[in-house]
Formats: sequence, C-alpha cells, structure tokens
Amino acid sequence: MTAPRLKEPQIPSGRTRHNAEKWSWVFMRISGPLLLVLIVTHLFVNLMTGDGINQIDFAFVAGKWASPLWKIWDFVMLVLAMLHGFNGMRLLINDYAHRAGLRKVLHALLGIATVVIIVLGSLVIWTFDPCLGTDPSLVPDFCKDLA
Amino acid sequence: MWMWVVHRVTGVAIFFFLLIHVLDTALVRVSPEAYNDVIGSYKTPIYGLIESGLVAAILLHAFNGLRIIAVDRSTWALRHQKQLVWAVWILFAVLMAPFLWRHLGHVFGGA
Amino acid sequence: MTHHEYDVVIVGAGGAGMRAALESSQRARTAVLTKLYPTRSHTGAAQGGMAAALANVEDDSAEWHVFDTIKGGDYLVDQDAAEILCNEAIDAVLDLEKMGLPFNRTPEGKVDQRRFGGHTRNHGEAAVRRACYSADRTGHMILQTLYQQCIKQEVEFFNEYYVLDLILDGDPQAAAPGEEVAVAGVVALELSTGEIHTFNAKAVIFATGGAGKVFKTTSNAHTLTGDGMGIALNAGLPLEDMEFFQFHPTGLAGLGILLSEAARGEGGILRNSEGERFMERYAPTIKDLAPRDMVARAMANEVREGRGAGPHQDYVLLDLTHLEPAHIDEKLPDITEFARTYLGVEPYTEPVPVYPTAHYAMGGIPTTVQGEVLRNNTDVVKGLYAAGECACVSVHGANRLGTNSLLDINVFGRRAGIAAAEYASGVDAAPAFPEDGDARIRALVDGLLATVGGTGTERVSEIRKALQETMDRNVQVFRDADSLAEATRVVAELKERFTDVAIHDRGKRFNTDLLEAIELGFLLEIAEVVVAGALAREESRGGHYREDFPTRDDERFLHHTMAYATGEGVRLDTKPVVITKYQPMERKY
Amino acid sequence: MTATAESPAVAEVPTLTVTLRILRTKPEGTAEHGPGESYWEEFQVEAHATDRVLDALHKIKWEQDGSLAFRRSCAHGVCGSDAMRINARNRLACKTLLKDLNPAKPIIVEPIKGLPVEKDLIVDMEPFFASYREIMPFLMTTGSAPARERLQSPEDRARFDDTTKCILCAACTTSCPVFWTDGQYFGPQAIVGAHRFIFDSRDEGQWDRLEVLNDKAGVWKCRTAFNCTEACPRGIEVTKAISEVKKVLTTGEI
Ligand SMILES: Cc1cc2nc3c(=O)[nH]c(=O)nc-3n(C[C@H](O)[C@H](O)[C@H](O)COP(=O)(O)OP(=O)(O)OC[C@H]3O[C@@H](n4cnc5c(N)ncnc54)[C@H](O)[C@@H]3O)c2cc1C
Ligand code: HEM
Ligand code: SF4
Ligand code: F3S
Ligand code: FES
Repeated sequence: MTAPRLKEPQIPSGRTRHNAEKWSWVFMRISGPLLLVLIVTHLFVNLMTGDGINQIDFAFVAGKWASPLWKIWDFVMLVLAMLHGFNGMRLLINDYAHRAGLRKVLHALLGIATVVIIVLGSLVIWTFDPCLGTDPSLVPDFCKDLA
Repeated sequence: MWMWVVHRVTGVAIFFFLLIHVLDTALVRVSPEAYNDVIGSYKTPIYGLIESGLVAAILLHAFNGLRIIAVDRSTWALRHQKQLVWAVWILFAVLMAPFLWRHLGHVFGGA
Repeated sequence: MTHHEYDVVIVGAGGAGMRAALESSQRARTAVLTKLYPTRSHTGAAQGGMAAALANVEDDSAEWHVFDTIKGGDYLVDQDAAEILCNEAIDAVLDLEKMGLPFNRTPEGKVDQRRFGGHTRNHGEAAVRRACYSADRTGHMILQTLYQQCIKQEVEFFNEYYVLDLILDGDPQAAAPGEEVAVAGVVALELSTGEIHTFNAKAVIFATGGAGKVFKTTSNAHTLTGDGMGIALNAGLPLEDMEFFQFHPTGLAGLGILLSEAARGEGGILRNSEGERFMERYAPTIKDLAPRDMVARAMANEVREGRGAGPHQDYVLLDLTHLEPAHIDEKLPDITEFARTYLGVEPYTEPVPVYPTAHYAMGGIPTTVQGEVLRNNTDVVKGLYAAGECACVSVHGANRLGTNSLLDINVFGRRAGIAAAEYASGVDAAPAFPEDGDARIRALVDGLLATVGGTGTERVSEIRKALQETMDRNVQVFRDADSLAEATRVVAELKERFTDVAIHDRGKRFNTDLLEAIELGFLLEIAEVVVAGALAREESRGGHYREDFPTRDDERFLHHTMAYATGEGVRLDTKPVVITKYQPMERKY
Repeated sequence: MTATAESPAVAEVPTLTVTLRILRTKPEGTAEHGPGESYWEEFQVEAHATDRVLDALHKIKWEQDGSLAFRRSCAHGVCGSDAMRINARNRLACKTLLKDLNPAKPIIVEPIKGLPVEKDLIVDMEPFFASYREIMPFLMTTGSAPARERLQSPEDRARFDDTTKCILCAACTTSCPVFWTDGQYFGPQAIVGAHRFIFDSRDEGQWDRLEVLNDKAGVWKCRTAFNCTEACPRGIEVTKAISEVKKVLTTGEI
C-alpha cells in the first residue's frame, strides 16, 4: 500500500536517448507510402497489363529485369517490404509473446528469415542470368541473338 | 478498433506471402523450368483466388496505412477518422472491382 | 489484525486531507487513510471557484472578504477565524498556482476571477469578482493538483481503508476541565481484505468531508455519510452548529446534481413560471447573486405560492439562453453537459429546471483556528485535529458563502497539517494503544456479518430511504416545530429499526454491503443531532429557517450549538461566538 | 407542508422492466462457483428510462442482492469510480442512461478489461495508478518561485485544457486493445496525464516525461485504435493528445 519510490526528477535532462521505438515508428510511416507506390505499380504491371497473370513466366521476368530500372525497383521493394514487414512482425511478437524466452526465439527466427530472404532476393536480382538453361523456348528472345 | 485488427491481420498475411514469393522468384536462379512450373500453379483458379485475396490484403493494408499516417499528422483527419475508415473501404472497393474483373477473367477465362 | 505506528495519521484524502498531508509529510512520518481513492473524493465535484481577494481584475481587499463572510454567515461566524481565512486566502491560491493548478487566466496571464453570491465590494456595494476558478471544475483541479503533489512528495496513502473508530486515552466527557485527554490512534477496515487495522499515532487529523446523504435531494456523493462526524460523536466529542445545513439553490430538479452558482456569476438568471426574474423582489441590489440561503428560500417560496414551473409546478428555471454559447462552453462546460445528459435540456436554448439541493454542512467537529479539536468549549484533545467540511472552525457561521469552502479546506487543511506535525515532533511517543482498542469495531463488524442469513428483518436501504425522505420533508429549507417534532419521532423510530438490520454479503473482501450498514449508523446519529439542534434554535438565521420564528434572535441565539451524544439522546450546550470587529446588523442585499 | 422537489423531470416517464446481465466474481466463491470463478447472473429491475445504469445497479444491490459489489461515489460523472463495460463499451455507470441502451434487450455489465478482477465489478486499480505515477504527473520547475502567480496567457492555458479534464477513471486504458494484449503499455491515460504537463507553458520537466514516454512501453505502442477516445466519458480527445506527444518526440519541438 505504500507509495512507490519515484526517481528524483532531474531537471532539465538531456534529450531522450533510447529512440529505437521512435525510429521504428517513423520508418513504418516512410516505408509505407513508398511501398504503396512500389507494390501497386508492381502489381499493376504484372497482373493488369497485357495478359495479366498468364503472361508471367521465366521469359517475362527476364524481360523485365533486362532493364536496370526494374532491377532497382524490385530490389528496393524487396528490401523495404522485408524491413517493414520485419518491423511490423517484431511489434506483434512484443505484444503477444509474453514469456521472455519465447520472445527471444521468435525474434531470432524473424531476424534469420528476414536476413535470408533479403540476401537471397538480392542475389537473385543482381546475379540473374536471363539466358540460363538450355531450352530456348523458355528464355527471352534476345538470348537467341546473343547465342 | 476493427481497422486495427484488419491492419494487423493483413500485415501478417502479406509478410508470410512475401517470404514465399521471394522464395519462388528465387527459382529463376535455378532454372526456367522450375520457375515456370511453380508459377504455372499460380495460374490455377484456386491460386487465382488466393492471389486476389492477397491483392485485397495489400490494398486494404496500404490504404488503411495511409489513413493511420494521416490521422497522426492532421487534426482534421483525426477528428474525421471514422469517415476515413469509410473512405478506405470505398477506395478499396473501387479499385478491387476492376482488378477482380480483369484478374479473375484471366484466371478463369484462360485467355 | 495489523498494527501500524505513525507520527501523524490523516483520515480522508479530499482537499483538506491532502493539503494537510503535504505539510505534515514534510515534517513527520505521515499516513493518509482514505475510504476512497484520493481522486474520487468529493472535492473533485466542486465547480465554481475559490475565493481570494487577489484583486486581479478589479479592486478588492481581504477586509471586504472578511466582512462578506461574516455577514453571509449571519453573524454566527467566529470573526478571528474569518480573518485568518480571508487573509491567508491569497497565499492559498498562489500556492495552488505554484503547485501547477491550471486556473483560467486574464488576458495579461494572471489568475482570472469571477463573481459569486454574497461576495461584494466595499461592504455590500456591488458584486465583486473574487472567485478564482478553472472553468466549472475548480474542485477537480484542486483535487488533482493536490494529489499530484502528494505523488511528488511520496505521501503514503492507505487507499480504501475505512476508518471506523477513534481511540482516545481518556473519556472526553468525563474528564474534568483542564484535564488532559490525548489521541492514541484510529481503527480502520481494509476494504479489499476485510481485515481490521489499528493505527497508533501521536497526532490524528480528521478530514472526512460532509454528510449530505442524510438528505434525499443532495449534491453530495453517495459516500458523503458523515463518518468523521459520527466517529467523533461516538468517541464522546461534541458537534457544533449541525442544524445549519446549506441548501444550494440550483440543483438539477429532482436529481440534486449541482449547477454551480458560477452559472449566475456568469450572468444566469432565475425565473419563475411567469418568466419573472423573481430575485429582484427578494434582493434588489445583488439579485440572483444573493447568498444561497436567501436564494434557496426565495425559490422554495415561489414554488409554494404557485409560481413554480413544470407539470407539477415544483421547480423554477435557471435561464442561460441569453448567454453566448461560446461563453457557456468556455466558462460552464460541465454543468451544461449535466443538464443535457441527465435532464435532456439544452441550456443554449432552454431554461434549466432547478430546485434547492442539500449541499453543505456548516457545522461539524469544533476546532480552534489551529485545527485542534475541542472536547468542550475550551479544552482541546491533545493531538487531535480536524479540517475541511467535517470540521467547524466556524468560518461559515449559519450560511457559507460560495467559494469559501474550497478556501477553507486549503487554509485550514494546511494549518492542521503543520500543527499536527509540529505537535507530533514535540512529543516522545503516542499514548499506548489499548490492547483491545479494536474490540468495539470487531464486535460491530462481526455482529453485522452474523446477520447474514440470520433473523434480522430490516434492510439498510429501506431505513436509509425513510431517513432521507423524512429529512427532505421536514428539515429542509423551511422548518417549524411540528415538522421537526415529526422528524425527531421518525429518526428515533429508524434508530430503533436499525438495531434489527441485516446485511446480505457474507464475504470479507470488498464487503460494500457491510459498509453501507455502518455508514447508515453514522447518518442516523448525525440526523438526530441536526434535528435536535434545529428544534432548539427558535429563530431563523442563515441556512436555518423556522417558519414559526421567522426572524433572527440575537438576544437568545447569538451562540453556537454544541451537541453531545450521551447514550440517551443528544445533550445540547452553547458556545459563544467570537466577535471582533463587526457587530451583528440586519442582513440585507 | 414544505415544498420539496419530487422528481419533476421523471414524473412523466413510465416505468419499465430492464434486465441486467452482470458478470460476477466472488473471491470467496459461492455454493455453485469456485473462488474467483466468473459467471453471469441476470437481474430484473423496475426502472425509469431516464434512470442511470448506476441506479439500476443500486436497485439490485439494495433490493435484491446486497453482495453485488461495485465502486461509485459522485453519481454524476466527475469522480471516476464507476467505469465498467456496459454493452461491450467502457462507460461510467452513472453517466449512462437506460434509455440510451435499448432497455428492451438485456444490458450486459462487466468489469473493465485488462486489470485483475477483485470482486464483481471491482478491479485492482493499482497497476493503472502505477502507470500514472510513472510519468511524473506534477509541475516541475527550476529556479525560485515568483512572489505572485506564474503568468500564463489564455492561449497557453488553452493548449492543455483538454487533458486537464481527466478523472482517472481508466475507461480509456482498459478499452485499448494494445493494453489488453501485453499489459506493459502505460496506456492512454498515462499519456493524457503527461500531455497535461508537457504542454503546460509553466512546466520545465517535459523532457523527463517525454523520455519515459519514448520508452518501449510508451507512446509508440499506440496503434491509433481510437477506442480510448470513444470511451472517454469526459470527451477528452485522447488519441489527439497521444498524437501530439508523438509529434513532439519526432520533431523535438513543443
Ligand atoms: C457539487 C459540489 C460543488 C461545490 N462547489 C464548491 C465551490 O465551487 N466552491 C467551494 O468553495 N466549495 C464548493 N463545494 C464545497 C466543497 O467542495 C467541499 O466542502 C469540500 O470539497 C470538502 O472537502 P473535504 O476535503 O473536507 O472533503 P472531501 O473532499 O469530501 O473528502 C473526504 C475524504 O474523506 C474520506 N473519508 C470519508 N470518510 C472516511 C472514513 N470513514 N474513513 C476513511 N476515509 C474517509 C474520503 O475518502 C475522502 O477522501 C461544493 C460541493 C459540492 C458537493
Ligand atoms: C503497401 C503499402 C503499405 C503501407 C502504406 C503500409 C503502412 C503501414 C503502416 C503505416 C504501418 C504502421 C501501423 C501503426 O503503426 O499503427 C504498418 C504496419 C505493418 N505493416 Fe505495413 N504497409 C504497407 C505494406 C506492407 C507490407 C508489404 C507488409 C508485409 C511484408 C506489411 C506488414 C506490416 C505489418 C506486419 C505491420 C504491423 C501491424 C501492427 O503492428 O499492427 N505492410 N504498415
Ligand atoms: S482520459 Fe478519459 S477515459 Fe481516460 S482516465 Fe481520463 S477521463 Fe477516464
Ligand atoms: S485505444 Fe489504444 S492504440 Fe492508441 S488510440 Fe487509444 S491508445
Ligand atoms: S460515480 Fe463518480 S464517476 Fe460515476
């Protein structure tokens, strides 16, 4: 029942220091609108133009990635989406995983997944070989010229 | 409150989809055959529906995200947040309709 | 049972209790026992303001404030106390401001002030702006600010501890004049466990607030059951001037929820069913801003003479419709919301139905200006203090001026806090706490618990309802020998019935059923004292109006009433009024 | 003989029978229910449409079951004692009129969520007050105090007016879905309490408070669910206050 001990108010203190949660919040707000543009365009190009989903195949991807614009586009989208998603999931884990141990495990899994996906995705985008493989019908037309 | 639930659920859904999506796209590094196989299965009606759900989730999450940002930045938006929730749903409906028409047309019409 | 030892124990965490705690906890080991969380105390319901002659907006002086207080109290005020009240008022307000209280401000940034009933310039010339305020939630701000300061000072609270008994080391009535009687501590029930705690203390301050629940229509909280007064009475101490109860003119009709006098201070007008501004007839100079007793009587009179409004012609109307809605929103936001919420009336466009509501106990535990509790006209109980509405220093006399109570709790709360701590530092040890100090309360609690499922036939709520109805009918704005005799009879009968009361909750934890029974016990004792005092006072003065004796009688009754519980009814005695500067005059506004 | 107000406003209102479904918990248990086990119980009371839910609860307590436990004091929405969940929304029982609730259907009354239930509608408020104390809710100043009052313009005074109205009823905090999920969040009330001082031109301890609110359990936990604003019986724009605090933290300017 006794009153709590309060820390003495130290007036004036330095500005706030531990800003992790703040930056996480700001990041969500910056990455969100960017992602909106990136993803909606991505979806539109892939699903709404031309033959929609049916046009998507190896050749389509290779065709897109022949342009550095799309390479950069997809790369930025990948990284931002993963970081945004990572951060969002981290908040969720903080809310729902009450036991410290569980929380550690989930955070670790989340971190690993995020790193793996970003690295993997980046590798795929930057080391993509449009003329991979042997079946000429599957690769884009320009591979024939190269050959 | 319910928009908060929606935002959370859609956020998680998109996240898991993104994991899978990157993995499948990574197959382009393995071989064109493997990639086309997997992508091929996306073109079946079942996946067509799932894909639609995904787009729905992204759109909802995205517009609601904009609403949240607006509410944090402007007093007007804050005081009209309920109307903005309606706006999110209307915008969502307006964009989903043509998309569904076209996408499901592709999926089921086999064009 | 758990036993505690402190230098100072404060009972009550309203404005008076916390103001005392801020002083006392700096100087001595202090515990604050309160039956409610501090922020639930009824000080938070106070609306209009706190008086102090700051002269921030117009000419004013503490001297005029003293005069108004004495005249408002119909010359039953102890004038030495009134001088202290009004002179310390200025610092009391400034102290609160420095603690952070968000007062409304003048354009220059100073504490703003507004008009209030009975506060005048130069001994009655015209209404003066003396009430410092914060919209219509001044009490809320005071309560919050004091609580915040208590948090800062790490005051030790015992929340939801219900004090039931006061332990003295002698019998205050049997002790000879001059003989020492000192306080030993209190006994309390911890609500959340049902456990009984004893507190041994060198000094005890009572700040338990009012007793409005003896009436049916009241602005007071359900929890204002006069516990402190009842406990003092049971311990053999007197209560002073209990027949003086203030009926606030503007309670929401039928509900009693208060609409602050600030409504009239900001320009609101009372009208009868004919639309007439009837206060012009009763108080030509200050009209609607006359003191409360006069306005309440005028209203009741209008209703009696058939000029009441409404389907049953049983209320009058408070008209704010000529005020700008923006002005109302800025100055009176809460009370207008009460009208909307509870009566469905829109004050911008419709007048609000109002009727007098039991509001404030002018009387209480008699104290000196240091807050020391008197056990007779001259002897104090060593180490025992009281402040706030439960005390009677007597700065309010027969009728309190609006805004003087928030002032009272700050000025005399502070004084009691300092005096108690200093007294406690001066004595080596508290008187020993008797072995069986809690026996009486243990028996009371066990006795009531044993009635669960037993043979008791009376319900607490029924007795309480009957009490409140009889008090409303017979001891309200107008009283006479017959109505008071009737009230005497009913109260005695209810006391008898109370011995056969049964409760229904057998649990130990949060047994609010048990507590309501105990509270009813206090209410009955206080009602008895109120009625006895009113019957004996054959004159009309301030809040006490006898239709059979409609004038003030200074010859016979210019004295305080001291009421003692003897075990066989109430014994009444008198105490002289302290008159320093102002000889009684006729009271005209 | 004397004139007393016999409920003029309600005299015309017909009585009706309302059913209250109350979530009860007895720490000592009952014949049918174990200690601390929660169960629903229905009561029927005669009431006026203009009665408050608090009046109905009182009727039950005073006429039917004295063991029903709830807190109340002022009975007109200013003390903050009786926040409870009524028809799935946090409200003050004394500020909720039966007529605004569709009395034709049972009225569901539960304790506020997220704080430990002690008995029936009474919860343990200590965690709530602890969060309040955490944000140092008192004026902090440096230097010696002036002889008279500190000056403050009406405009500066208006900046924090909204948050001074808080009565610490906990309706906001216990309606917040984030507060329910993790229980470490200070909750909206603590932010309201801090806001009241952060935007007070006389205060110099803003950054100490902001530091607390910048913490893991602080403002950043708020996901703008707006339940708090909707629940607040004092009409405080709670989410707005939270958002203003966030703005200060991101821009560094008050
Ligand atoms: C609606 C309303 C409006 C008012 N407006 C004004 C105004 O504008 N200006 C003005 O000057 N005055 C006003 N007053 C009067 C003034 O508010 C009160 O007289 C004053 O606040 C009383 O303060 P207090 O500290 O004595 O008691 P309270 O604030 O009532 O506090 C009593 C305390 O005692 C505790 N307590 C009681 N019994 C026990 C017990 N048995 N054991 C333990 N603790 C106990 C309670 O928990 C509480 O903390 C108003 C009053 C009302 C009802
Ligand atoms: C398309 C554009 C997007 C926008 C505009 C957007 C916007 C936002 C915003 C503003 C938040 C913060 C909400 C808050 O603080 O209350 C957020 C949270 C979140 N986002 Fe996004 N986002 C987008 C895309 C994505 C993507 C692609 C993912 C998945 C990878 C994702 C997953 C999440 C998650 C999991 C949360 C956390 C939800 C919560 O804590 O309740 N978002 N989003
Ligand atoms: S902000 Fe509103 S809901 Fe929250 S505690 Fe204060 S008054 Fe209650
Ligand atoms: S309900 Fe909770 S999430 Fe934020 S807006 Fe209110 S604190
Ligand atoms: S009883 Fe005071 S707020 Fe409801």
